[in-house]
Amino acid sequence: MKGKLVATAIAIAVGLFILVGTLLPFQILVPVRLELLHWAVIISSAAVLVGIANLLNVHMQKVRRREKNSAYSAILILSMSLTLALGVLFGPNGGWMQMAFEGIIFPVEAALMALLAVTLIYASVRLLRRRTDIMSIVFIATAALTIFASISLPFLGEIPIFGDVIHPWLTSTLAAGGARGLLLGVALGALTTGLRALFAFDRPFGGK
Amino acid sequence: MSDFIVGIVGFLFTIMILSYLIGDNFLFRLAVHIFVGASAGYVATVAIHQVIMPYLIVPLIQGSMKERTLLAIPLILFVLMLMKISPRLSWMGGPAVGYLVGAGAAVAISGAVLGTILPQAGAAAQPFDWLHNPNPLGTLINGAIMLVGTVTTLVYFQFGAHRAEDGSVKRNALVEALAWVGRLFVALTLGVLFAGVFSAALTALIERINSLLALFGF
Amino acid sequence: MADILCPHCGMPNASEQGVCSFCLKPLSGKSAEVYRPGEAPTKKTTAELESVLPEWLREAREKARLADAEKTAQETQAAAERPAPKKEEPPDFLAGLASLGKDDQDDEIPDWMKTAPPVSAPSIEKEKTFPRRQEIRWEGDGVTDEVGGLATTPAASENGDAMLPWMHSSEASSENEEVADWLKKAAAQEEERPVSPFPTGALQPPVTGELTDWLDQVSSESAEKPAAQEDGSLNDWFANLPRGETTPAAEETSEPFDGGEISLPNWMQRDEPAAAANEESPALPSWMGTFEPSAETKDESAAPDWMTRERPFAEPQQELDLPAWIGPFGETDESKSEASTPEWMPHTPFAEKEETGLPAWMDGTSDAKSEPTAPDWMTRDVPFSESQAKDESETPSWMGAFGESAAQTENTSEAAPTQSFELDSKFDLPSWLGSLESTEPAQGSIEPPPADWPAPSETKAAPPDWMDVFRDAAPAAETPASPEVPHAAAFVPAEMETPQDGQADDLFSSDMPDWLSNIAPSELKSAEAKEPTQQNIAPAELPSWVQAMRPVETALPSEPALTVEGPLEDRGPLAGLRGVLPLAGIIQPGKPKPQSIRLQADEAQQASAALLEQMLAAESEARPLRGGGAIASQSALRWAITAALLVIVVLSLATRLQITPLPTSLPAESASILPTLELLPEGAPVLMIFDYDPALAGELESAAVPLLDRFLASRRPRVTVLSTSPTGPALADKLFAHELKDLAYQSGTEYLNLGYLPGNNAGMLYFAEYPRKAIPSSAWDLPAAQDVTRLGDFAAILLFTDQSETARAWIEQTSLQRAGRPMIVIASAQAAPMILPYAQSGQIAGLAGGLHGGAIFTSSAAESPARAYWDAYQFAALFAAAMIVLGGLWNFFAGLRARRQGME
Amino acid sequence: MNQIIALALVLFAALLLLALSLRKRKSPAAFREIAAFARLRRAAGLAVEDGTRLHVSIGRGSLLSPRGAASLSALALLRQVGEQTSTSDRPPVVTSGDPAVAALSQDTLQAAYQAAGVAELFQPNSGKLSGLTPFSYAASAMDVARQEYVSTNVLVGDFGSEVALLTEASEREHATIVAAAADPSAQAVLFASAAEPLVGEELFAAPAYMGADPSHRASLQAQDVMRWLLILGLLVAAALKMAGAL
Repeated sequence: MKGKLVATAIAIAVGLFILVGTLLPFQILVPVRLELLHWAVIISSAAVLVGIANLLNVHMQKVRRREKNSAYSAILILSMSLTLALGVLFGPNGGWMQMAFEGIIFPVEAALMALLAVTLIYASVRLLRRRTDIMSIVFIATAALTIFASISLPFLGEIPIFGDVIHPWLTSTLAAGGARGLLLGVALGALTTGLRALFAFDRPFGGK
Repeated sequence: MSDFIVGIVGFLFTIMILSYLIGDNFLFRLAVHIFVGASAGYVATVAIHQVIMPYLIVPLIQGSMKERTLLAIPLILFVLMLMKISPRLSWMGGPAVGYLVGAGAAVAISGAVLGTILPQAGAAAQPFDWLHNPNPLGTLINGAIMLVGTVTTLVYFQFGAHRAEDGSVKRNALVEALAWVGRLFVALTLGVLFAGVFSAALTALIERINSLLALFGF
Repeated sequence: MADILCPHCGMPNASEQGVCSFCLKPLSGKSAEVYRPGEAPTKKTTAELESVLPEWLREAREKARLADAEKTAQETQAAAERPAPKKEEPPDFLAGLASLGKDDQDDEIPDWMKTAPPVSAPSIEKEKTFPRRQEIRWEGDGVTDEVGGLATTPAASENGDAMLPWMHSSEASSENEEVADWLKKAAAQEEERPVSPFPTGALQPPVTGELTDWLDQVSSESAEKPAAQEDGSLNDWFANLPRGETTPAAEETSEPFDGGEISLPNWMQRDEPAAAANEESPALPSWMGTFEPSAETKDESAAPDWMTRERPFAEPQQELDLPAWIGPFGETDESKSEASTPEWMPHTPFAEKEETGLPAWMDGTSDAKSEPTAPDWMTRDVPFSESQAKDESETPSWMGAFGESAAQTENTSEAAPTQSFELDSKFDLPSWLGSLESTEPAQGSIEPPPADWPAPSETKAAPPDWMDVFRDAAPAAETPASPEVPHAAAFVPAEMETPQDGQADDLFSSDMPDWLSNIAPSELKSAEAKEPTQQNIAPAELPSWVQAMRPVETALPSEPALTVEGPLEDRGPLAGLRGVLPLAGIIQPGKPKPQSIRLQADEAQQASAALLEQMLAAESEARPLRGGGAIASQSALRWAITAALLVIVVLSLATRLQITPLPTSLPAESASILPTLELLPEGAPVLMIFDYDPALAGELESAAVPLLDRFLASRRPRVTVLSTSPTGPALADKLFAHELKDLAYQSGTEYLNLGYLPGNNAGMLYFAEYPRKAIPSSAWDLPAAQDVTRLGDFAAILLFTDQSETARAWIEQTSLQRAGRPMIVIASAQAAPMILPYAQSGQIAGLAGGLHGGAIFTSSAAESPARAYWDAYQFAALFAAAMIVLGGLWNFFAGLRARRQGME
Repeated sequence: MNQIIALALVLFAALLLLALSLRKRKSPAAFREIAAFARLRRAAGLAVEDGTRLHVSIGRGSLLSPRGAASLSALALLRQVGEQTSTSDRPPVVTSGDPAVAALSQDTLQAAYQAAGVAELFQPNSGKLSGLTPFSYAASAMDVARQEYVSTNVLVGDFGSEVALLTEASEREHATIVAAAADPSAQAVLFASAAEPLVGEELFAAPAYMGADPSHRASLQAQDVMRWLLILGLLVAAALKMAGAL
């Protein structure tokens, strides 16, 4: 319980220091704020190690319990250990890490993104089966129009009016207005959420 | 030679991942698990070599007395955070996590106000500066449309409502009317964004297939 | 907005949806209902659960069916005078119940009614019965009979106003001629009926706890349960039983039941010859013999009260939103001639059970008499009673009342359904079976007077509202009997929730309907009424749920099967059953306390009970496979899209198709990019931030390469690279090593990769303030960045990002420290629209987004990724747009059609 | 100048939040109905009733970025959902893509279990880091979504377009999806692929809709007040700009 109180006190103190350092236009506060943030970076690097341990623990447990698909977990542990060992030994710029990056990480991530091309078409095709409200209809119409207006036809190039009038107007006027509204709304939400955490109304580190 | 090996490995992993289009299968799962492990190892390596070493270890060893003293606090918090590895000692990590939450809250607040609210509010008014605009009418009309979009989108998210006599929760008529317009702007914006995401995904697909074909000399 | 659950896949859907978002089936479908809290349970066709039965249970059911087939043939012979059984699977009396569920126009009544005496039943019998019954005092002063009250209600009804409402509803059916035939036959059999050797004191309330008490004793020989405890507990509840005459014979006959030799209820002694004989005997239930008295009452109250139980339920149903299975009762209540069993009756598990004759477990208990090891479902009672305290703590609030009364009476508390629920949960049964079992007590409990609860447990209970009907209608002395009426009725639908034999086993073990306890004594007194079916019916063949459906009057002389050994219960709840109370002998009859059978459950409790019952019922439902057809079509659609997309892209790339011209018009936000970069001094230090994931590298590279090709070639700036993404630095190296290798940038002198900048926004800000501190590295002293000490020293900042948030952070955090240096953003198409406002507000000098953004900087002659991808992209995008429009329209109309169908 | 205005805004919001949190109301404030939250409440209840699992994925938003606000909101939601489903036969499993957030998810779950009085049921590994890069996180979380008995996937927090992988996996498993993201592109993807998507700032309203904590409700009210102030500010700024006074 005391641990929670200490954590809460630290959270409030650090948050206020950094916030005041950001919002008050006093140069003297800048280094303090930066130092506090610098410490936060160091702590979050420890969190990476904790995360690695957690990942290892979760999959080790699967292997130990011989859970369903635990073979995959064993493979994950193997690949992680190997990459980590090579990385620690040769550094992230070492040849082995370059190979791991260009041979595994890059192609897999790119291929996962490529999957979305099909997934998104499928999702948009089925959207009106799920919901047929005005928002969905406008959404689908806009998405199709934006894609269509952005393409060039063989030998003809951009589609007249669509390419040079509708598409820019759609993206830089209509969508920009809504996008700004979304950004402002999210910012308001972030502001109140941050304040809740700052006043320890929310204590994700436990307690309450 | 290593490029060739990397190309072959990349080719295999690409095929394994794209096999998900047919259906969930063991090749996909295998590739994903190897990838998750490799990326975790890679990120951990980067964290060790480019954060922990230069930010903590090296200054502690080579830094001045002042630097070392200053690093005592993050060092303690660093160690406390590491306690979270053990479920038994996890509670000791509270202060470190609390520090991150406090810093995160401050960053979120300042980011929201300084990074979005103020700049975007200013940007919303920009088009109305017709005096310094070559095409004042067009800019004013577009600015007005954007302002309407921004305002109605904000209204759309209005949460507060009043409870009617029949127990239903309603917003007042004006808010509802504005919200209806805002809903159209939100849908329209999301539609444009969706097209953008699809465009990115399609480019990624083309790039992947191109890399596969390149291996066969196409 | 309220959600509705898809009847096919059980997934929640918005209420206005007509079609399930998941399985695309109409949401209003009636099939494959899965109960969820808040939904009223409806008719269940439990046959569908056959597939999910464990093998042993399926076999047992199969065997039972075969046995039943033979039995039915014999029955039809034996009961020759009776009308031929209906075509429905259930045996005649159940079929009769079922037939009542039909439209009231066809004046069908159950077989047992058809075989009841006509309106003009022998008046002698009537006089024999009524006066005697009216003597009976429920409140326990002297000779008491719970059914007395019930039996007198017709008398009361003679003067009109006192006639119970439910009595009206069944007059029509009672006038059926066939009833008389049946009774004549029943009367013919009476002589053979023996006098029960059972003492009054041997009576036990037919509830789990009680029934299991002696089972406990059965197992106690192995478990060594102190008999004294048994006695005590039995005496306790017995004290609450209606008092009846005690005959010396009773004590005598009770002796054999002391000690080890415990005779199981006759319906469990199937391995014995007698039992075997019973099996052979026609399935005309013994309780049909009781129709004589029922016939007597018929001319006033005509229909047996179980048919009229709807009335008490109909009202709570309207007020309390009782589960739908009560609906039929409520409905039948409204039209008199509708005194019918709800239509679900033929489909209930009981119908199935009737087919099987005896549940599977009975085979297992065949030797239960000779050895104390009882089947699982019995032995559970031991841990069950032990775990009572715990169980009580887990008893739902709505059961609190019962919990309390249970505390008062030890053995009755053992009968509390909650505990039997707990008990069930203790056993490692198949999940569906476990859940089924667990439903049982709840089912019992949801009924205003739970069928499987003993009268003693209800001693201090306040009556639910619906009982007022009786309070108003019947004289005080008779009131105790009246509320009994719903008990069995409640029991039926409660049982109905159990679609499996395995489940029925527990019902058997625990749910002896307590209406029996209130009506039995009077049946003793009408000895002749016990005669009719003694040879035809093996009580062992009467599952408890069937007993539950027995009409109160008809139950009186129901059970006895003379061919079965063991003492015959001659009064009390089990009157007519033979050898069901092995502990009878060790119990001394005591003066029964006056007991009220009022149920201590208010509306809220009943509503909670109904809710729980529905929740448990949902678990007992076999989950239908989620719309297989829909799933297949979804996969087909995926494959079709995949195939088309791959064909388009592969063909375009393989043929190096370049028939689509590159865009010529430059968007406003991109127009100023090249002019800005061209203004930079040659060899100036430039900061390039690679904040994108490898996933979007293809797009970002195709967008960046054309621009960088031009810019780097013309101004040859010194490039410093960093990234807030751990993989960013590697992506930058890859870009310069492969796509930009023609520019031959020299590492160290022209190109410096500072690597990873941790801390996100904090790191950005730190870097903006103190670049060299933020990324401490000796590389800063290399020619590429030796003259850079602050952010403003960079001539320009190029940000490559796939996230609008990252762009926003860089824009915001570096706005002051940039000192007016231009920032240009090359973004993914997914982030560009969100970054556009910053370009419009002038916070950034230019924005280029996605492949299109790269293509606008590509000269048609140049060999760049943008050019290579351009045609494939155009064709694929065209296909996508067409798919979205056509597919969207198709689904829109298909959705509307499905919704219309759903409404119809 | 900007800093002063920002400070004033933050102070005003802070005081408003405090005042509204401490204010005693006769009846709790009423908020418009949001279908996704009704579905989430129902899904949480059903998960307990039919013994299925709830997969809560709280995104990859680093606490040291503005996206951290989405993670904080997701953690607040996790607290509510965790408390409601902690007694399920199959307790909820939480995945995240940021190590610090993963550590917080464990603390939050533990607190939720304690609040529900079943602290002994808490398993530290039920809050797991599934990957350290966005796509490795999504790919690994897909595996959890595919897991047996996961009836509902709650995807609330900071996601990118990779969230489409999660919705795809959920749909293939016919699991319910309740999703909210801070990133607009992810919102667009979710709008198309989730049955009940949450848009824009609705993500930050999740804790208030899922629980009865006055501070959460107060923050929604404060958000509304700030919203109208902002709208007023936008209109005034536009008017002043037109008048050439700004």
